[in-house]
Amino acid sequence: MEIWSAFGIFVLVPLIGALLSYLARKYAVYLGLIFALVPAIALYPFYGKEMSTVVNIGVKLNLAFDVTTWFFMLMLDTVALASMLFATSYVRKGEGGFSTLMLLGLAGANGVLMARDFLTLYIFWEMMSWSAYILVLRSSGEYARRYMLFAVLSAYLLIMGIGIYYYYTGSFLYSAASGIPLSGWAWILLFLILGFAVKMAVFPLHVWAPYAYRSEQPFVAFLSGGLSKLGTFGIFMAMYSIAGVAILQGFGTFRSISLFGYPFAVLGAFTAFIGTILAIFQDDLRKLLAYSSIGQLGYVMVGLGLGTPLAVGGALFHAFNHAFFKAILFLGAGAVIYRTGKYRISELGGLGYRMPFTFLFVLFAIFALAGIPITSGFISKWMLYEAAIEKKFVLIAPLMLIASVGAFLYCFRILYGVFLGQLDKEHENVKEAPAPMLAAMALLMLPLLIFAIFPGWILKWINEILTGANIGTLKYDTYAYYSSIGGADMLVFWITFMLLFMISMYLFTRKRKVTKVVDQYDNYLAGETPPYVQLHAAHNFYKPLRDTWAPLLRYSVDRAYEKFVKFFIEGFEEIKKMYTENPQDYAAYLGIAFLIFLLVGWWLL
Amino acid sequence: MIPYYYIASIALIALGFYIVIAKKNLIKIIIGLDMMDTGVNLLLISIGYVKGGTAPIENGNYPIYVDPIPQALVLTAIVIGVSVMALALSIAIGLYKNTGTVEIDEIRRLRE
Amino acid sequence: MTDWANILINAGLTALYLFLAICVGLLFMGIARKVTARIHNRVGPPIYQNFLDVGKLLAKKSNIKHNWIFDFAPLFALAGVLLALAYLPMGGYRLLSGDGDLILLLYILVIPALGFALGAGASANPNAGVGVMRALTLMLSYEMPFLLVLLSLMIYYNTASLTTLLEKQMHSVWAIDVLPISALAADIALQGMMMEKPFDIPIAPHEIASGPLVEFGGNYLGMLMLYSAGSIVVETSLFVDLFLGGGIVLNPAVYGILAYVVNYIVWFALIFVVWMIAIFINAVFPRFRIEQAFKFYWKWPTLIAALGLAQAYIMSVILGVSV
Amino acid sequence: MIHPVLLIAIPLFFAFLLPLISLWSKKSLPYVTTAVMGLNTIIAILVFLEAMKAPIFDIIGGFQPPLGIVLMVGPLGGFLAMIINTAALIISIYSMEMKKEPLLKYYMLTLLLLMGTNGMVLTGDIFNLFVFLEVTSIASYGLASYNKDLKGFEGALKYVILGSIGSTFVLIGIALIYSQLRTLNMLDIARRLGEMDPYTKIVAFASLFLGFGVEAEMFPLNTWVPETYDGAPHPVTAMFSSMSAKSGIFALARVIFTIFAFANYLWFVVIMGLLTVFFGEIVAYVQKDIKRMLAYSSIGQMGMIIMGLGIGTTIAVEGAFFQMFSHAMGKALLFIAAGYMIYAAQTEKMSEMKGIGRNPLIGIPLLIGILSIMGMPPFIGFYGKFYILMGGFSQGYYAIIALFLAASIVEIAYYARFIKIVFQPSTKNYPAPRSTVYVPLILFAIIIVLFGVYPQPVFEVLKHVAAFLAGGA
Repeated sequence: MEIWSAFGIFVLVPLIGALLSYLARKYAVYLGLIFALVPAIALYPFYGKEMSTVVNIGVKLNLAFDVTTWFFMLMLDTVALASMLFATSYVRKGEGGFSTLMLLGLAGANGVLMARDFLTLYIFWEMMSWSAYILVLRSSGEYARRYMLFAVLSAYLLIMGIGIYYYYTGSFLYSAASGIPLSGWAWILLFLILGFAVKMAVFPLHVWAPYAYRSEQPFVAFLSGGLSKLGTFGIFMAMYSIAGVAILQGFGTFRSISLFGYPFAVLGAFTAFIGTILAIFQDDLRKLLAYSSIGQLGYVMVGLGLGTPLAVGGALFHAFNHAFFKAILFLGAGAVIYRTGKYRISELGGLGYRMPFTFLFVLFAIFALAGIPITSGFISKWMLYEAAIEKKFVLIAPLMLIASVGAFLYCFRILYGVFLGQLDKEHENVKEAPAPMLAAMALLMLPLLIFAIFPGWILKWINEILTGANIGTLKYDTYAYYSSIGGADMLVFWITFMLLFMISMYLFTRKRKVTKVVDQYDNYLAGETPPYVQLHAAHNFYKPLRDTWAPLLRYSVDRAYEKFVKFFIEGFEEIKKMYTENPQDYAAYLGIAFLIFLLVGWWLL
Repeated sequence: MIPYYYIASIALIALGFYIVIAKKNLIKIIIGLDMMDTGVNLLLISIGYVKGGTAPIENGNYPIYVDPIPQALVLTAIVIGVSVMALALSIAIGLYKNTGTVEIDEIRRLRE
Repeated sequence: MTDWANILINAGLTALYLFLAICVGLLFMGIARKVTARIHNRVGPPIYQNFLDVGKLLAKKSNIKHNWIFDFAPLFALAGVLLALAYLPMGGYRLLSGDGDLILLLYILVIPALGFALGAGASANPNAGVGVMRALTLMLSYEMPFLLVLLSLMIYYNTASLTTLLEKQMHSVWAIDVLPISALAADIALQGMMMEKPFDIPIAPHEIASGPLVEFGGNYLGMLMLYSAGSIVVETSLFVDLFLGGGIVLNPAVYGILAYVVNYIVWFALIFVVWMIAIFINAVFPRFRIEQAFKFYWKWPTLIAALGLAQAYIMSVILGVSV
Repeated sequence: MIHPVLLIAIPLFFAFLLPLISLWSKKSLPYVTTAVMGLNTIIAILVFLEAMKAPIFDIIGGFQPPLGIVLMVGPLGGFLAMIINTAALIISIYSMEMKKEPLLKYYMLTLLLLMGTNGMVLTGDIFNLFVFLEVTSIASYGLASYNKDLKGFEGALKYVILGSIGSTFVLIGIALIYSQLRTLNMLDIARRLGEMDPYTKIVAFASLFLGFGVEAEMFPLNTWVPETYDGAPHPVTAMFSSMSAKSGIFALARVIFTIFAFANYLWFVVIMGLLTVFFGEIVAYVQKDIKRMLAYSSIGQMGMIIMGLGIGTTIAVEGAFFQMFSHAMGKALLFIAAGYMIYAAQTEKMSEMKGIGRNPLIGIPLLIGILSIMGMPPFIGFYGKFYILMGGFSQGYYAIIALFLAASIVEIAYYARFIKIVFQPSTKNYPAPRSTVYVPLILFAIIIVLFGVYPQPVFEVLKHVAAFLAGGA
């Protein structure tokens, strides 16, 4: 009966909410908030519970709830809640579509997390996909189309994997996996992982993300922060729950890393690198964040591919962090867009003085993104690095490390271009974002801060997941975490940091008695005092770097896809000529078809 | 061994089919369709044929009679064929009214 | 009870070491000015000049203030660099480095830079923005070889902990003897890390008016001078710790307090040598442009570092050398 | 006991009663037709419920089978009859939009079309099947050219030529079977198929396969589809795709499974299905007119059903039948919506239809229909597709499924392009849809969502697929 309450709360409640918020359009955003709040809060009593059931709607939905489900729900539902909270001031009042589709997406996502057979997984997966599709459609049809094509590609890759699984087992149940030969497993896992990797926007399947992430920001926060984690979940389930470590190791090992996982780890590292480099050169705030998202999920892929306890733990932790900080960043971008209507970094600037709280939240998220140790973002990155280094992978580790340096570059581009630097005259009267938006961001900031001080808490959950999947255990205590080659203690770090910060503060404030706060235009400008000039140096910020990279940037996966599509469309035009619109030709086809039928029949006789 | 009466009907069908795909005149095409129909009817009627049989009227005098069912079938088929032809011709008339020609190629050219 | 005493003693020693480090840094800055001047055939200021400068600047009240974000710069910069120093063994004394490894240190190093960049950005001076852009690009440039170097060390010594690294070097030979190629790459990367010529692009005084520093004066500048003094010690000491055994010549376990004193002196000598190399290069080279710097770093030093990495990889993984 | 023959007799009777009614009141024609279809739907539901318990064999004219003509209604036949009648009922609401004279003939022909399709689904006699095929065809020829414009006539001409060649082949097949077995009853034929000369059997099978393939829109016999669909009046197009195509495919299924149980020929059916999907979807992609695009897409969907039949495992054929249901509902919805769009935008060009779906009365059913056709859960289009694919996998048709999925992506691409145009913001003002447009749309949408969320009843029916495959009714 308990599972029914879980199914009810996490799947049915959002579904009912979706219906209600469509019917009661006037209160849609608030209804959406309430119905997103229920699962997000109800989640806490469910910690550590394990249960399962079968729901029969004509097809049997096998559902279960365990700590993995719980862990992923924690990020998804919280991010969804924050997005809905943000949306209460972002979305136009009286518009039903947004809440309805968000809740549908949430229900789908929770369903994916609870599914324990492939049919259920696929049903909820697609439900989530198309509701996201329509949400993208609300802002742009073309972007939605790109999103949809890749969502469907992902679904069809999954179908291939599911189908081969079905061929061997005759069942859709995860638990029915036995007696599949290794070659079968290779295909199943390849298709499943690629299918899930599309959602995680792993190179070269990432090209949908920069487009889809340009739609409404609260939704994008959910898409990037929440829904992309379903890819992580899927890969984790496919590799470590359905197949299991033994089968992965059966493919042969390379320094005790499965040979099957290793290519994916390399792909992930490469994604991290590419995503970061491309993010550096973006001027569109949303696109920058999109590429950053691609890069960050590349790290997660590395961890999932490597498959040591430290790596998988790091991947899960990083996915968790990414859910929160990327949601804050997208929401922050949303707040800026909401207040100014602009999204080009070079057109903004100086908003930190007008929107200080937004700035602080975004700053904190950026600390997490860049992996500054005062947030939990560092710890997950640390785990991934150490996982690669302790196994001495000289290709993966440098790619990841240099990508994280690149992350500083685009982080600063956001900070400087949007929040610092010169405030445009036009934005003199910009107000701070409305309270619900700030509350949403503050809510998302909490876990990043808490788990930076007490990493042991979250590592305990992750450890439970890892033990459950027979991957191994992590070494950690409440404040510290260790790998085989190193470790760090956050308590010592925090105390020292606080003390030293206070010392600096003392040194700094000792003599500051009277200071005049000057206008930002009161600057050192080589003796000239122009009345007003646009001096925000954010346009084409990394131009020298861009010039250096230009020969390489010419190659774009995006364009490669476009060429590929164009090639096919030309082919389609040729095929279309078969339909000549002449009935006599058609009659002739009929005759030929008859002959072929006869010949085949004769041959088969 | 294919019975020889099959050959005649197959020839008729093939001829009709040839007309349908080769002739450009709409009326001729419809005639071709009709020929195919006739060929099939011939096939049907001939499979019911029994050597030396008479009309299937059961009064005990003639023990050998042809199979009555194909005849019934052919009657139906003829009726259907006629109505299809009528519709086809009316469509041809419609096309002629719209384009002023019954040549397939010209109809196509007019549309473009 | 002894726990608390231990912690207090450690804290006191740490504070002492940090204070000394800042002093060393200021001294080095003075020496650098003097040496550069001598190379340029000038007289130059006395070597204690920077102490006077800092004292004066910190005593000044700053007249203007931009906004609250502007204050981030000195606070984060100084706190961050002190934090980094605290995680770095100096002269064999491990401070806090047992509680965090190289990767943590690597990220702590970013804190002051980020704070500095934030403050610079908040000044709304375009020169500052350009300066930070250059600094970050330069960072991306030199990190490439430097990370490969770190990786080669971590792979060869099979540890990410600085303390372990020092111990292993103490018991065998210094890393520079085993991995000379990596050491070379690291030294080239160091030049960029310290933003000495030919890589002083971010602060190029003649082009962009000292770049990020342009709006800072008085109290602010004083804090930032302390920061740069600290960062000189961090950077040179990092090299010494990584490749020159941290200056440990006597095992503290055997020689006790004497070892600490001797080691500290050796460490001082070594970082002085590293600093002098940087200063000599600085004195004779013109300035690169930023894209040249990027291309340079991603070409030759990266290649050298990759060779070093290959050497470490072959030795550690294929030949199975374990230290 | 309700006689399935009523499903045929009632439309036939009313079709010829309509002229009399029109003498009395011309305005009442649409309502009478709708009422007849409603009556038929109720009867179809009753017949279906009856057939679920045990297959019904309704003997006509007093002769006992195998000699007499028999109606053979299994659960699947009843199910399909129910789908066809329901679709006809809902489409007949949309038919009230028709204003072009002669309306009397229009309604007569629709009733005849219903009668023909019902007959094709229900009959257990192979010659009877031919007769109903011809009734359907003749009604279709008339309806296709109903607009009396060049497009209509051209489409009808192609349909006539291909359709009559096809039915000629059906007749050849029947003749050949009869020549050897002297019986026309399907079950009887199936039982005694072993007595047939193998060469004759092949020729007969090929002929029947070809003949019904024309109606079932199988490649390369489907060339008439786009133009006929394009030229026909909008409600008629909806009827074609949801009624005649369904009866055609069911006849094909009867030929494949009930009459000839050729296990070794099935892979060829799969390939034909795949080719149908491929060409349908690819050519649909390059279409610029909405109805043509939908017509080609319809070909693609039918190809999927043919594939499902060809795969031939229980699960795949279940999928195929589910897909017949979902295609009948989804495509009818889309064609009705397309009809409204053409009317509102006054052009068939999709590029001129910007923002037309922003009216929720059109947009939401349209979206539901398209998502269902794309195969997204929880709409009915999903189960059919998924089951067909899984059936294919269980037989090891990996490469074929992969190609099929590639073609499906093309389908998604053009539907997404269509959605993009239809929902993009635009300043154009379109006339609001009348209730005769949105009521059928919403009814179809409700069916699509309802059975998508709770497909249990459909799966209950599809349990009988195994018996059907074994050669039952």
